[in-house]
Amino acid sequence: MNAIVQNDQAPVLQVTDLEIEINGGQGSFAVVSEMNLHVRAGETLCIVGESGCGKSMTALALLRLLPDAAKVASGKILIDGQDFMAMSERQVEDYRGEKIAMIFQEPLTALNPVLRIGEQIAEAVRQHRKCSRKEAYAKAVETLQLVQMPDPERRAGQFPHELSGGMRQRAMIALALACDPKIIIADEPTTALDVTIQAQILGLISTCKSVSARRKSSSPTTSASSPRSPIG
Amino acid sequence: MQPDATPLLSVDNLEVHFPIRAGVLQRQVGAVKAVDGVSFSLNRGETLSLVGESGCGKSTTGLALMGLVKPTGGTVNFDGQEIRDFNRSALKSYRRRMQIVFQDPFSSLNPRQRVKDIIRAPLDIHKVGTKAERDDRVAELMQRVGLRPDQADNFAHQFSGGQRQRIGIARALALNPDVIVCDEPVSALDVSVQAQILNLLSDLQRDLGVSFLSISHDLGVVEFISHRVAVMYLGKIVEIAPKTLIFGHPTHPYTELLMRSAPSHDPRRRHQFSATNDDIPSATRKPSGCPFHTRCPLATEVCKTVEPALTARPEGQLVACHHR
Amino acid sequence: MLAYVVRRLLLLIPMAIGMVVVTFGLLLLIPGDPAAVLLGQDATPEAITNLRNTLGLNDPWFIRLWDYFAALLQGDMGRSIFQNQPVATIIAGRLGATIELAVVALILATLIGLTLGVLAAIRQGSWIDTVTMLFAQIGVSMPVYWLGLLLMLLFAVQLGWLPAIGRGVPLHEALFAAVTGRPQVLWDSLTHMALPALALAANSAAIISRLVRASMLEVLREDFVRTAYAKGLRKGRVVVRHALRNALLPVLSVIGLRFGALLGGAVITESIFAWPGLGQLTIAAISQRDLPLIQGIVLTFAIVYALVNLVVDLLYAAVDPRIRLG
Amino acid sequence: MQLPKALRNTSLVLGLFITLAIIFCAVFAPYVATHGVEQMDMRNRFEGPTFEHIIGTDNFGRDLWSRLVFGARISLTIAVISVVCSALIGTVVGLAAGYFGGWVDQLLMRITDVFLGFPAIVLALAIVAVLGPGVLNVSFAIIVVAWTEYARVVRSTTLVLREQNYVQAARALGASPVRILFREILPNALGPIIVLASLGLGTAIISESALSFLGFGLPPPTPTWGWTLAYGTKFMRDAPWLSIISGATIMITVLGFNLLGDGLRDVLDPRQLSRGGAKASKAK
Repeated sequence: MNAIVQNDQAPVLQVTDLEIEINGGQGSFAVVSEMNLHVRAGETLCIVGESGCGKSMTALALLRLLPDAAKVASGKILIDGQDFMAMSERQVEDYRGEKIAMIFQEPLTALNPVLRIGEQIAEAVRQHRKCSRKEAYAKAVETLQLVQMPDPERRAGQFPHELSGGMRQRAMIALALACDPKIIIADEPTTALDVTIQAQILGLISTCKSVSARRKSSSPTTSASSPRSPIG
Repeated sequence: MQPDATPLLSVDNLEVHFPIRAGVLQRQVGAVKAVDGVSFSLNRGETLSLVGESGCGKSTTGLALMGLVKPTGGTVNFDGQEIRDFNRSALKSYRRRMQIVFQDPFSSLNPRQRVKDIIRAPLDIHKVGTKAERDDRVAELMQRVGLRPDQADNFAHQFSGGQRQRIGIARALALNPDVIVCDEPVSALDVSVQAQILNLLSDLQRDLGVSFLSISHDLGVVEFISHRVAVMYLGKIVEIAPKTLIFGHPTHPYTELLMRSAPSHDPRRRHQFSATNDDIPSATRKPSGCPFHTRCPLATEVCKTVEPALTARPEGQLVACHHR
Repeated sequence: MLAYVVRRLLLLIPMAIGMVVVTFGLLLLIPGDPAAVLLGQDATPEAITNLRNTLGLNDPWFIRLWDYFAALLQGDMGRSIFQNQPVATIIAGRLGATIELAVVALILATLIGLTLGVLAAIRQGSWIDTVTMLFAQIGVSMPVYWLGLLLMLLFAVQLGWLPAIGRGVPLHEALFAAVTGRPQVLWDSLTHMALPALALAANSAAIISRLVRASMLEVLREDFVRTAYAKGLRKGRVVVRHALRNALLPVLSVIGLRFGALLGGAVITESIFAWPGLGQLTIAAISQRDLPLIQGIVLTFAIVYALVNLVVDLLYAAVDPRIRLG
Repeated sequence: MQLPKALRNTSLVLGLFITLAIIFCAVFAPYVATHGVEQMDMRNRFEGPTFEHIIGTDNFGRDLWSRLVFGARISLTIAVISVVCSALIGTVVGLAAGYFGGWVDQLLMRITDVFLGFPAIVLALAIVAVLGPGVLNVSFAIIVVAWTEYARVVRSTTLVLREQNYVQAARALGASPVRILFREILPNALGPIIVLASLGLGTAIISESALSFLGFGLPPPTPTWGWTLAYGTKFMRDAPWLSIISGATIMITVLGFNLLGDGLRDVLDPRQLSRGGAKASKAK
């Protein structure tokens, strides 16, 4: 399937010789080393491996959101040709959500329990677009519609715990899509879901891909039944 | 090995309802029908898998059979003996012959106990043999499940997930039970380790003739270990059939959805059949009629009002559907 | 929601009955003849007989308990042995001052505790964190009476900035005076309030700051905070809007519990700073072994505390959408 | 392997150091003290720190250091008695309420609420007032209030532990409630109990000295810390060190137990409980 996409343009994401270290009790050790990858517009790349192999660490490093104990020891991350590792914290904040967004594994814990779904999405829109509160909220509802959230107006006004697992993951995807990012990282987007819902979410991710063009996804392998990825 | 045909365990119309209370006086205003009239039987040396998505009541069924959750209705017949009242004394002998292996190998072993004490506990509780005999039995069991006897003094946290699950299996085997309930025994493990544990389980079945009631949402695991499969949806069994039929010719629309949703490496097999509505009803607000009608592509008026009964089909499966 | 409030209020009834039984049980604990013990060694036999009659000691205990309940239902807490006034009247005259002190201390403790806790959490491991937690650790270990004495010694005796003892005009009246053009009245009330409130608040401020820090640190590690950063939000916004709101939830319930501790602490603070509240009255009543008064005070404290906790639980439900009362 | 890790915990080491020092003073009081408790020295009244009286004397010329050392005995005795008793009562109540649930839980927790509803010091004062002073009476007054804390914590720990699969496994094996409570649950609930007990020693010392400060503790001439502090306030202008030093002694002792409790909390790591659960939910 990948052959269908013509990949003659420059990669939107390029990672060279990435090394991630974790600072444990007895010195530091590398969880990821000599990682090289590139993703062109419209392409999906899957990172596969068993738990603890460094998939999630790589994903977090791409957003410069590694936990305190971990750090990028060496290597380069280029987003749209810009050196992401060299940017100031301010620039990184401008890139997050706008150029590179992420779908997290556990939608229940990844969404703020005390804020309404619509507010959480609108907040991302307002961060990157000059627009009023109202416009941002309208954009949020629109994005929820895009991810086929049933009854998006009503759902936007609800809290995460009021939604089912599948709907939460749709909200999570809407959150990632809200600012039309160039790259989307999906860290095991369906492991927390039931099989019938998994199928729908994976279907949705491939649909959204054709709608908004470009993303990247890492995929689950921890369960025997699901070594599959949305290779659109 | 071929399972024996006389049922060892038969479950008839098992119900587990949890009350929902509200108001000033906390009166019961409804019930969560976690298990709502489940019937099946299990033969000697057979593996029956209960499959379904989270919240369908498969785990509750297992817990109810173990007496860990009190059933609100139904009967259980174990080797000719009827268990109606699930109180402690009635369960005592039954519990020697029926054991459970839990999903989570981390929380199923007491972190403050040594492995030998964990495996010995069933022998101590039922006062089997002398102290020396119990020690010998522990060593034998550890060997049986592939643990080294010199690990007996270690604590659970010193083991990997797979090894912990072996400890849990050894504990379940200690009293030579006839039936072991396996509640998602491998879902918390990495793929490569899953295979080892599944192989261990089938070796044990071959050598000891033990029956397994396996509870799983992972169709790969189910296909590997089952003789028969029961598909559950919202507290009810919608289809029971031999494994080959379930995987080859799923009859109930829900079974079909489940099979089609299962990840596959073949892109052509995907999304031929899909339910659009992911607002899955819960056991608290169960739909009228056929519980699956809100998501079923075949649903008609009759499905909304009349609940289909589990009836036999010519190929040998039992299905609860008006249209198939 | 309404059903929940009603149920909670109904649950107060058995609790209040339990509390009455416990306070009443105090009388039964007294070894020997309570009347003789209460009046002390140089009491005349007539006085003892009189007291036996007023306390109804000649009846069996369950009849006395019943009588006590029956009277309580009519708002009658009995008469003080030594002050020759109804207990309810005496308490009513003092309750306001204590609640005022406890509320001001609670506000003070919450403000200090929140600020320090949040600062320490977002600068975890820095010198601010170390210093704050050191202060908190000392604050938790400091006996309120000792801190009160030190404060008095420093600010009243040595520096002479603040009055050592007594109370100004009640705060609500002082506020009224201030808006009608007499700000010095409010100033006077506040200077009297400063030392006792600070002494009383210190312990709670320390506890709250430690809790806020722990709670913040935990929330800052949550997935949704990472999501907020992944959206591109600025750090300040993530801390205030996403982390703090969630971190405050467990803190809220502790603030309710602290109110009980503050009421208790007020007993000691009031006796040091001669604050004319319920605490001072408690000490007096206990020194005189004025049992009906003691019973009344203990019961009053308990009821105020129970009501405060009800309010806190309702607030909690209002702030956390996940909690549905019913 | 665990020891060096524990010893790297500053709170624990410092707390252990302070509490051991104070326990040492209390146990070997006759040897640590430089003077008799009641030994008066009328020529050296209100003396500041000197070679003879290292932290000074009171209005009768009694040596403050020696009085504080003997005071430690009383404070620690009362603290230990009250903490052991309240921990025992609270643990039994908490285990029963948490494990059996239903009406047992309702009843026990309503009773706990009743005792928790009284401000601690007020109830303690009232009890001492009617019972009269004495080591056991003061301990009793502290226990009446303190046991509720253990009951609540042990109950909520038990509620979590009860759902752990290893407890379910024991039930599936047909283990009796007694075996489950004492073999499976209690060993895992000990961490929080030990932490609470350590913090409770500090609280008990504060409560005891508060009672003494208010004049309801052990009667003079018993050299309790609280009484020495209260008595010192009379001589605030001439000999402020009396109050300041006895107050500091109380604070440092309480600080020691608090540091010890916090350190133990870090080392015993109550989150150990949830670690398995967190892993399971992730893996699902």
